[in-house]
Amino acid sequence: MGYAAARGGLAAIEFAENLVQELRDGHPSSPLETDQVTGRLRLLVDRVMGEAGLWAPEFTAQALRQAEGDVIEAVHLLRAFKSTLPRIGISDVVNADDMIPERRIVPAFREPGGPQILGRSTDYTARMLSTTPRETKPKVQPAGVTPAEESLDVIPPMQRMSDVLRDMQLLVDRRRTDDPEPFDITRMPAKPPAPRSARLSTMARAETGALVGQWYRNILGPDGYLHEVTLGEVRHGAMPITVTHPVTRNPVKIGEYRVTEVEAIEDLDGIDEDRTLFDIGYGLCFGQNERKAIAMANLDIACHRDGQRSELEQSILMTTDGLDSSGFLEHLKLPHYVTFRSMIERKIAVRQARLQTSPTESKP
Amino acid sequence: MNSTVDEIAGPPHSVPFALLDEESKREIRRALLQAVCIPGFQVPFGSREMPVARGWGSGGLQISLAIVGVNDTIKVIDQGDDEGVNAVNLRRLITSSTGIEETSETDEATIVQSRHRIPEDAMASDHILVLQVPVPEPLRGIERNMKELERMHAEGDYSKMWVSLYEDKVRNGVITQTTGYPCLVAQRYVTATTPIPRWDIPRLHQAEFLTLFGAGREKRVYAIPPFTDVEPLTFEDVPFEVEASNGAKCRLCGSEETFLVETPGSESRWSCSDTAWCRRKRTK
Amino acid sequence: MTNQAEIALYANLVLDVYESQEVFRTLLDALSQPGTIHHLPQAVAHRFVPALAPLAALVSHDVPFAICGVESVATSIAVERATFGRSVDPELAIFIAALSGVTPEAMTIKRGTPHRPDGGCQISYQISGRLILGTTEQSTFSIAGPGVPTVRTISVEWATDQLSSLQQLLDARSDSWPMGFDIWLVDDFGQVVGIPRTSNITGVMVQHDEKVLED
Amino acid sequence: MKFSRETICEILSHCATKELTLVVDKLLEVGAVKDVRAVRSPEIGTVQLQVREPICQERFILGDALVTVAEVAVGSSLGWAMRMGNDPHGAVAAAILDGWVAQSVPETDAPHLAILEELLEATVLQESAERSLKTTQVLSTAIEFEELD
Repeated sequence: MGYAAARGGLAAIEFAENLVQELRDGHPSSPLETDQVTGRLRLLVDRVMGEAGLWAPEFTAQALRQAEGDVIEAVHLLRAFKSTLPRIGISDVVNADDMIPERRIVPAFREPGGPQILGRSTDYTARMLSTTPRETKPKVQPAGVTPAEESLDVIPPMQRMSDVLRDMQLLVDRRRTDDPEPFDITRMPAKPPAPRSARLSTMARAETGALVGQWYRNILGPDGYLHEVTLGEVRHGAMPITVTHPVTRNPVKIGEYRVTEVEAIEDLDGIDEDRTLFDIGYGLCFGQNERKAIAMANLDIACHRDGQRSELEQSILMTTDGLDSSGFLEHLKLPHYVTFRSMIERKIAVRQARLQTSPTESKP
Repeated sequence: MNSTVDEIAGPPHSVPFALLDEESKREIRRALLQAVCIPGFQVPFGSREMPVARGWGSGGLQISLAIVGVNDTIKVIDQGDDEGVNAVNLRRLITSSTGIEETSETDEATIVQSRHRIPEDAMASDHILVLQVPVPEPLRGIERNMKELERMHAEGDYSKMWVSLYEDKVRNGVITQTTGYPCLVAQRYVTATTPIPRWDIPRLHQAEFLTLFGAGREKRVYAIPPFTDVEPLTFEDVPFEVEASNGAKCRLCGSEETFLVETPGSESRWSCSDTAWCRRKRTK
Repeated sequence: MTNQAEIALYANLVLDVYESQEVFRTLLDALSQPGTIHHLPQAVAHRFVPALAPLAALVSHDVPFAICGVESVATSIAVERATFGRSVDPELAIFIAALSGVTPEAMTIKRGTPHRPDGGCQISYQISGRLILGTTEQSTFSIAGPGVPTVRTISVEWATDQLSSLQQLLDARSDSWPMGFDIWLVDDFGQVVGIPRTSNITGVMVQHDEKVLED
Repeated sequence: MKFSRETICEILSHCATKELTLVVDKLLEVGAVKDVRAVRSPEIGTVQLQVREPICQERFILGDALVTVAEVAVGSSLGWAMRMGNDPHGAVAAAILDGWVAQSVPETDAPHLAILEELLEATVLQESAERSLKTTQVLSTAIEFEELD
């Protein structure tokens, strides 16, 4: 096949790639192992998995290493990899209550049903930069506790705040019985008006910063479509993955993934709303990522209350995906010779048109 | 002799032909088949993430990968140039994942993927042109609300567009729309013509080849079948104008009849945007 | 799966990635150039009724399809297994195979909505005969519209008893443009002619056997 | 066998790939598990995760999980397994065990069955020890409020 001799484009690309590889993989420090990334940069891995919409800790570590720690780039690598994979199946539906909690905070009540558990959290740790060169702490058991075999501790049951408010007859009852099929944003683009399941999926894999930004823009920016909420539940824990065994047709648990879950209690104060009741927004995302889950829960209820009046839903659905926004932003780096030439041509055309109509006015 | 787990497990995971898994390809193909039957209508599809970023031709790439077969030959251009860095990158992705032939000659290609240009050479019914689309919605400049945009297309209500063109003409003396000029396709849908220059617009009208448009980030595909009317929106007394060249010639091949791009500051500053065409003209 | 024949049909309907691509391109070419004849890959056309090829190549997980005609239940099960699609009533299907002249009620076929005309059905219509380019002594019709330079003609040989059901489909196809449904005529030799909803069918279908139209 | 097929699957999901394949290779080597062939080569893919949320009782799709699935025939039985992550060896080994226990053969082959049971029991023990440690750690961070009078 006819092909003109390369004029340097390909060579330049390949050298640029090599440069990345050499400076990254050829760095004199010892190579970064996968389990170091998953074990020591847990929250980073969690965040990337969430924004990729794919629970895959080892591949995520690999992606982060390849992307030199660039979160969006790592998300891109994972999602592009996912595009090459078949969908093997659909999990059995898991209820939010099936979570085995590792952390649970209820800001709304001092003593909610069940304990308040700080879990793995730096919320109340002084943000003092540790200036010792390296952390090499051995594993320590919590004081006064021996995890002996006879330790039969189980996490006590926790009544979720939505149920508590429902029992107190203080909650709008929005429970549905028709069980609609959930919207799959990876198979069909969501656009307003979209079912709530599309909004929840969109926010679950939104870019964390974009979601927090969206939230804060509505608190302090020009939009103002949301209220500050009171948090009912902030939970983090493990959810089971159960699928159907194709031979026996019975459910089989094949593993777990971790999630952060938030219930955001909203004080209804609209003129068409029942002021005697609360409503609740819901947030759930992969891994431990509380900022994202809280923003999601608050935006969920804000969008419901807004009921298509503003363009909040369009903002959530169309502008929070990290790969969409950064891809489009970065495309500005591509050549635009053709479009720019056409723009210059029109500038000159407008100038000439002006000269024809009022020759004195438009002298440069 | 019994085998081991390793033997039964077989070779490790490898990337499929043309990158995308079969289900994704079928979904894109279904969208394309609808698109050719509703010329100019933007068909939503579940755009997949590609090894290139959204906004970098991921929509065009998904179309090329969904339609490509082992007997195809691909040409990829960016700004008319086969050697543009983004063209090189997209082309090597397609060839390395399929093993198909590549070419810079339009007549040797069966699929031409392009950003911002239609090759100068004539294409026929055995060519498919795949255009990368950054913004598929021609009405976005005049209406931001997506529900309203959908209504306007559904009802064929393009009055707002006409008003905007009229105001433009009155204010500026000419219609200032530069590239991606809005066109009415098959007398029904107003359609964004990627940003190809106005120069290329008449070449879409009643063209012999099929054009497929892919917008990856906005998750839309659309099509203009061969022999379909593509009429730039303008007024009876305002003829549609392609980019004026005022007698400029390509400094390399001397052409006056191609779309030229400009090198500022230099003496003879114009050259063909279609580099393969220009090279062939010089070597003839 | 109840017998060997059904299992064999299921296995035959599983297309590899190269076959499904070739079938798709045939179908794409057919719809973008209405009134020209395109050929399904021989390896596929010989394995099962060629009119099933669009379903075998395009249906995937959960895509609703329907099959009209003899042995439609067994065939539907085989297509479901081969493609993971979902066999439904014709009025819910986005792909229909109309075998041996049996067609769904034209009124009920999905045409999409004004907002989403792409929800229209695409029908693979089995021609139990042969498609011929141009005008012949046989039943001939002409096609104009997008994809066609001026006008093209296509003739159908032998399958005259099917033509009234086909005529109904053709008439109903574009009654609510741009909503509507599209048709592939697929003969038993693996030849395909595409008739998108944009095409104007102007010719008279049955020139030489008026009785069929009166049936 | 005192465990059901499903329970075995679940227990094996906690078992490291290395230990699992070691045991299966051993059973294959001595000929306790015979006539094994891949029905479906192990394949990496995704499983869609659906969650029912508590406010509206609506289902939504949280994302996907990366899994490896394998199907093997062991004699006349079909064995299946799905493992988290990219784990073709683990999936094949678990599928072989799933197919093997589906046959009646292991019941009459106590010595070899014991090898599998040993693996399962060790895995259960280790898993529950880890779980218990974790619970203890988690509960140590529970906030104890003084009783208010």
